[in-house]
Amino acid sequence: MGVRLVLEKRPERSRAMQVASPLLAVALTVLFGSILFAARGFDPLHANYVYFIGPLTTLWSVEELIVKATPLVLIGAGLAICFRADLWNIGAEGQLIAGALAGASIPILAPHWDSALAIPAMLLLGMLGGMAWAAVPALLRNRFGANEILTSLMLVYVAQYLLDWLVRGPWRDPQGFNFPKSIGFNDWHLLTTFGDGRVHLGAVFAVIAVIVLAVFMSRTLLGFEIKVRGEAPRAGGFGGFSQAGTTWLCFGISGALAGLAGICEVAGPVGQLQPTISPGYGFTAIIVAFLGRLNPLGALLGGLVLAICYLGGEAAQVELSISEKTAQVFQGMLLFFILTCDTLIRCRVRLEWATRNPSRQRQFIGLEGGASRTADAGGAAQ
Amino acid sequence: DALKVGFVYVGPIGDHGWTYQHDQGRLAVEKALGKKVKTLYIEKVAEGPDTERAITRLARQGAGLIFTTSFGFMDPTIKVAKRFPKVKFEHATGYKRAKNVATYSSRFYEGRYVIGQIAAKLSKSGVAGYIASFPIPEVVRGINSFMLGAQSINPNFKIKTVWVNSWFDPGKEADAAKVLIGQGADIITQHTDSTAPMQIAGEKGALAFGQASDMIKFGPKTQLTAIIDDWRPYYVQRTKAVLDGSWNSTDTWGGMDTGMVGMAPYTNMPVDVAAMAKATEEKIRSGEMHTFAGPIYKQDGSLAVPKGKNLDDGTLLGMNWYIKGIDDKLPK
Amino acid sequence: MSALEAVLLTIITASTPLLLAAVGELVTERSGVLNLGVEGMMIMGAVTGFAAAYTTGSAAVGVMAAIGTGIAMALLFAFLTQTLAANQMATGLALTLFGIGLSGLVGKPFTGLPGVKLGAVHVPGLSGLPLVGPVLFGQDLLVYASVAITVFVAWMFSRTRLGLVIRAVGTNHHSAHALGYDVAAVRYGCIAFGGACAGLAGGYLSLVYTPQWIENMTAGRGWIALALVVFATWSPNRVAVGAYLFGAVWIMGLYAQGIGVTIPPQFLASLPYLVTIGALLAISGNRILTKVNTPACIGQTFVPDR
Amino acid sequence: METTDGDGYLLQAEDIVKRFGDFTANGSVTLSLRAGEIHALLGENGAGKSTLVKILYGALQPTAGRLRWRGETITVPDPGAARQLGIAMVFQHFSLFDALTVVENIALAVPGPFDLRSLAERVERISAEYGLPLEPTALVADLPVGVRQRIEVVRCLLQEPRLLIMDEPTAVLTPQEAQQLFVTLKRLAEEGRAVLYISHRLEEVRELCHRATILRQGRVVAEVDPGSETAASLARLMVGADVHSVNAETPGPAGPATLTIAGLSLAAVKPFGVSLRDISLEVRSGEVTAVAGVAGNGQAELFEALSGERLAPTPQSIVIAGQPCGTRDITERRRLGAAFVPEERLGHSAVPGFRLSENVLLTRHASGDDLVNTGFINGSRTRALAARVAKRFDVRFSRRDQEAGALSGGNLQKFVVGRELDRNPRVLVINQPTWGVDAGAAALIRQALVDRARDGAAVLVISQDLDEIFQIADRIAVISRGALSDTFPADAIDRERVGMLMAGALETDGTPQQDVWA
Ligand SMILES: Nc1ncnc2c1ncn2[C@@H]1O[C@H](COP(=O)(O)OP(=O)(O)OP(=O)(O)O)[C@@H](O)[C@H]1O
Ligand SMILES: Nc1ncnc2c1ncn2[C@@H]1O[C@H](COP(=O)(O)OP(=O)(O)OP(=O)(O)O)[C@@H](O)[C@H]1O
Ligand SMILES: [Mg+2]
Ligand SMILES: [Mg+2]
Repeated sequence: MGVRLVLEKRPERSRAMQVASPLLAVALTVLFGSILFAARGFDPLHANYVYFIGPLTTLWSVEELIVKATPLVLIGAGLAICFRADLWNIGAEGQLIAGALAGASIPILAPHWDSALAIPAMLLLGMLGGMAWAAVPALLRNRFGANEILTSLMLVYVAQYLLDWLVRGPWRDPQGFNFPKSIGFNDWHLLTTFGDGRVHLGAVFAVIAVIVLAVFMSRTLLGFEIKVRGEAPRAGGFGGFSQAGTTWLCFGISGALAGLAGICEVAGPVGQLQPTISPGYGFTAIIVAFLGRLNPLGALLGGLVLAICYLGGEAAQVELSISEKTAQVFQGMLLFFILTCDTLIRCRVRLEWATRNPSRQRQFIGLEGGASRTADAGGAAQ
Repeated sequence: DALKVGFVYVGPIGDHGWTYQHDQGRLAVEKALGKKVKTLYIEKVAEGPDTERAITRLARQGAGLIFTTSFGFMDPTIKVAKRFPKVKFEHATGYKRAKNVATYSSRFYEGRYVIGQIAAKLSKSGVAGYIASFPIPEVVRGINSFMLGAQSINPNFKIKTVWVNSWFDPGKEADAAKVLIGQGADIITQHTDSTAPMQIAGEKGALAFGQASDMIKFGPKTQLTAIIDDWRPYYVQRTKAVLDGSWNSTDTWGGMDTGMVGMAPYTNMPVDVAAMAKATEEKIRSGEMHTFAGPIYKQDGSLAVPKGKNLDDGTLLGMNWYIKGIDDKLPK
Repeated sequence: MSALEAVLLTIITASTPLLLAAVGELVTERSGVLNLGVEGMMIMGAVTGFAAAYTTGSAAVGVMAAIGTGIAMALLFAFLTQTLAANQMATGLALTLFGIGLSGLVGKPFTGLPGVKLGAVHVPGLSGLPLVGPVLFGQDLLVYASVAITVFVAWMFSRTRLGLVIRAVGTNHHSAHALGYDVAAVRYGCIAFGGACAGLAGGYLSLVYTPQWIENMTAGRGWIALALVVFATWSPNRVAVGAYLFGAVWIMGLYAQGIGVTIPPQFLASLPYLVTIGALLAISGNRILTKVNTPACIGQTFVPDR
Repeated sequence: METTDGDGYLLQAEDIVKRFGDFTANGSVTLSLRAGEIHALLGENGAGKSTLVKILYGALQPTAGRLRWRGETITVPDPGAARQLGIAMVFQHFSLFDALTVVENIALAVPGPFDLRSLAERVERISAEYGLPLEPTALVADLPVGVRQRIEVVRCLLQEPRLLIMDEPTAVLTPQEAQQLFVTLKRLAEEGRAVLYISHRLEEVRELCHRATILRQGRVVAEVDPGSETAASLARLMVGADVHSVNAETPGPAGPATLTIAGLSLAAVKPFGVSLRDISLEVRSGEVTAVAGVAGNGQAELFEALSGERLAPTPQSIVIAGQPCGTRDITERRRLGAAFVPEERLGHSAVPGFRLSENVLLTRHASGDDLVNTGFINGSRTRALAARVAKRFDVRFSRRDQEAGALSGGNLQKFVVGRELDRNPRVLVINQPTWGVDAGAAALIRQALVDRARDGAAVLVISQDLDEIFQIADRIAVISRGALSDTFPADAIDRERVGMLMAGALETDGTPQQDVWA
């Protein structure tokens, strides 16, 4: 009668599917995207070109792609590690802001400190700021067992209001006619850029972070510890690894990278503090981490794919007048397809043509006693 | 061929407030200049790392004139302008200019004086509720202007202010309106963009003033008038200037006299009140009257401007104090 | 209208969407499923509720549409997590992102239009009473619905076989499966119920709270609803208490300003979130409260042997 | 006895085949049950017994084959349908809900209107009638294992089943509790109900069962009258060969106590855990010391305290090789030469999704094998070590360096035991060494434990399997409700006494307690 989907656990994860599943997910997204475009009256080929290929065709857009991908990759790589440990830090946006605030304290409070140490100090403070913000959910989890998803998320709002208060209050540019922004950073407080575009030092950090984390996760005992925690926490304790320790470590790493992304944004493309400094990078990076299959190297690719989605979305707005919301829908869809395809790694999926069981019709032989009295109640609650 | 005119919006076009009004300006340009122009726009551009790219994208698409319509776009506009010296830029509400960057803003506070008078005339409780966004000079100026208008009718008039810390958060604006009405205000005015307070006021039987655009649809029995940001004349004029080569970098702070600040029809009020409001509006437009004419005392009693003088533009731009008669403290 | 009455009325409106979404999520979580997509389901409920009411002119149709959309979104989640055994956390997050994006797309033509408001229902004779009248007997239908749903859920868990089965599935899916209960089916049902409630909560925003459609109008309420469930340690009665407390904190920030308290507005605005964190701490630290109702299987995927 | 159609059989399973992926758990099994008989289903671990009965109960669907109920062909789509037919089942791994009360647990399996109050009355009546008293409003989590078993049985009785399936019901019972169960089962058979009984305890099968069907690797190899067989002949039928016996020759004089527990008390941390109460024990080198006890009496807690997964309040309460280390963590204890093997293989002693070489790292990263160098993992060394362990302990797998989760239970257990024995530890603590492991592998593991002791290590075996304990232990102590009895030499105590101690029916020194349940 009906067709139904049946999952069968594989004895081992399929290695082929580990590679194939993200590709399949992207392919499915493009396919569904095309349908969406066609439904709204656009030539799907052209729309897909504008969306996915266009951003790769000029030097400028490639540079912008890198600028856009930089924070996504930095944060995504850190989140990948957290998620690997089964720790759900979804407050990277707040950690980004905290990092930006901590790092920006130097150019704002000591604008005249022109030294080769200024930038390193800012970067360091940025990482510490992000770390500190991430340490709160880690502490609350270790100490009180509070759910880190919710605490880290609530702290995003708090960070946003803190930033808002600072740029409208104490850190407001005194010459800025009371407008909500800090002073513009001096040249010596801005990150080096490459060429005449906006690609900045942060891109280098992102690549370094990805490589270091990839080695860290695959080659070191600490990385091993993190993976064990995610796979089998009890085994981690048996191995002698401390749960609380891993929590600190993972939140520390992801917080530091989010903070680094934050300070790189304000000391890079933004150049000052203002009420909004990130268009939700901390949240988008969650998709990046998943798209990269929770692998730091994957996050690099994931970040680029999402950056393309963004830039493509913007280009589509100008060239085709397609709403900017489309990009967001694409992201959600992409994540759905990734999760769907990930099932293929753990399970075989079969379609089963279910033939109905005769006994489903409850044609039971007359039984005396308790069973027949209440012929349908056993399954009634199902 | 046609001049491409680009617009960078901070919100969605459909916000029915700030961005909506700017887009009306864009449509007016298309209508007035027809085939001579082609407009491009990007909406919901976040103030931050994305701004510069969005502006650049329009410049690279060949726009000859670009309006960047939010204060937060200021520095990116200056940066992009440096890279595209041939393109003309117009930045709204900012203060940084360059050879190819002009600035423009409008004196919304003039309208606030008028509605202050109306409020004082119509309020039975003598208390107006003021839903404010952020304690920045523009908003503080509006509150003071409103109060000056009200005091010109009723020296004992009171306002209660609630800061919602957002330009656009309908839920919170609605809550704020309810709270203010609950605390005795029977007229609501807002310096936020959503139509929620208008709806709430209507429900609760209070009166309200629209903001940024005519909100009569949301309060046919509620709206007294609305202060309208009207960018159409300015946008058409500046586009024409680029077309005929007369464009140069200017700083425009236009009030009622330039048509940048308009008042929606006076509704839901007795004719004498409407007549009074019209008269005031006319006086401000003609320059016969300045809304910040001395003597004006600060909240602490010190004299801000003596009789016979008007408050200068510099002080207005940086205004961070309340006038006497406002009981609340300005949050710092 | 007295000041107290005004405050109470405001608190009730602010709390109702939280209560609706939280009580739905509570049922979902009791069955052992953590759906982080509440915000996404809510916002989709808001937009379709508005759109349907605007197009048809009937708020009732809007309410139906909001519920339907919430269910549809929830079923998408259920399909991924139950049928395809995808990770629940990630799927929930995806649902939220997707919902926020899609709602913007769907709602585009409806921004800036005046909506249809679901009117208040006055209980004849009673709504005229001072204070209690308007507060208890002059509310809109959805306020009553939220209370009714909460009472129903509490009753279901304590008195019915269905409630028992849901709890059983949530505490031990292996045993439930061994006894012949269709774990996936029970969870599909609970997820759908959660979706219906979240959709309704969204509809409340766009049909009652501020009858218009605005992007992101849920403004994080879905997440607060999630926190409320933890805060309430999965007890429907405590969810109600939590929702009203939270609504009170939310409103008090504004109210304090109106009576002349000057605290930086940013601080007041972040207060609800800080309070949430505090509440989570207070509850998580209390092992006795958490022990009894915590669905032991929460968040775990279950693929039965066949 | 009532009449039944179809050759007088109540239930017939014909040519049942069940495949999991490409693995065949049941290859054409045929089994017939008569009303009024107690029928044993025998076979070594993994023979397919549970799989078969789950099919009869509708919890699994057969790949092929037919079921007849009183001669009529039927399908059993789900356990609800089985219950309506009159089939009830007690699962090998309980199907109870910790957070629910006794009566709620029962209500979930009993059809009819939902009325907990009247059901509670029925529960009280029926349970008393069969000598299995239950307090309906108690929370299952708070009950000892024996009582939980009762709940399962009473839940079945309330369904008034025609056929009762019991999958290893006595594995977690004391000998005395088991005897009580047999009385109940015999009574049920006399009432004309059929019982399908799975057990590894061949003596009890001989005593209780009328017939026995023997499975080997998913196929029926014999159907016998157990009363006329010996335990050895039954075992031979099950395994297909003679089972090696463990050689545990009497040791030489025992060495000093290398592991000492002194006055260890620990409050339960988990909501439904057991508290340890003033436990003292000496484990001497050269000997195997066993802690017997019914599961859930504090074994897991004792193991965690010994391994250092949970720290004791004072250093002195656990002394390893002369070093007080009650407050040292597991890694430090390993460095002192101690090794540990917990009960649960998947997720505790091994990470299912990790390869064997990675699993080697789990416990060996700090044991001086140079697997880790300044924080970096030496991949070739871990792989070599994994291969060595696999070779020494005859671990069989289908792919090199397979994921642990893909190994069969017995092979994985050989691997995790081997991983620790490979270090030649001075102290070895092992919890349920052969739980769910087939006879061959069990013999190998037990022998390895004895050999390690004879080589001078102090070996502590925590086990609920009395056969195993009497096979390998030199000394025996019994844990009950978190308290440990005195230690007895293995030849100075018999099963009966151990059983009484397990039930908590004796004071720890072996004298009967006044009021057992007071
Ligand atoms: N869901 C499953 N997927 C794959 N293999 C399975 C599954 N269930 C059981 N098996 C395998 O089928 C075989 C038979 O298992 P079963 O549980 O029936 O054994 P058993 O005879 O009951 O053993 P024991 O005495 O240990 O209880 C085992 O090898 C087991 O690993
Ligand atoms: N719900 C019940 N139904 C039937 N018998 C029960 C029930 N609860 C307890 N008993 C009987 O009482 C005995 C003691 O149970 P209980 O768990 O209360 O012990 P306890 O109070 O923890 O012991 P102690 O306090 O001495 O450590 C059980 O072994 C069981 O035989
Ligand atoms: Mg079995
Ligand atoms: Mg007791």
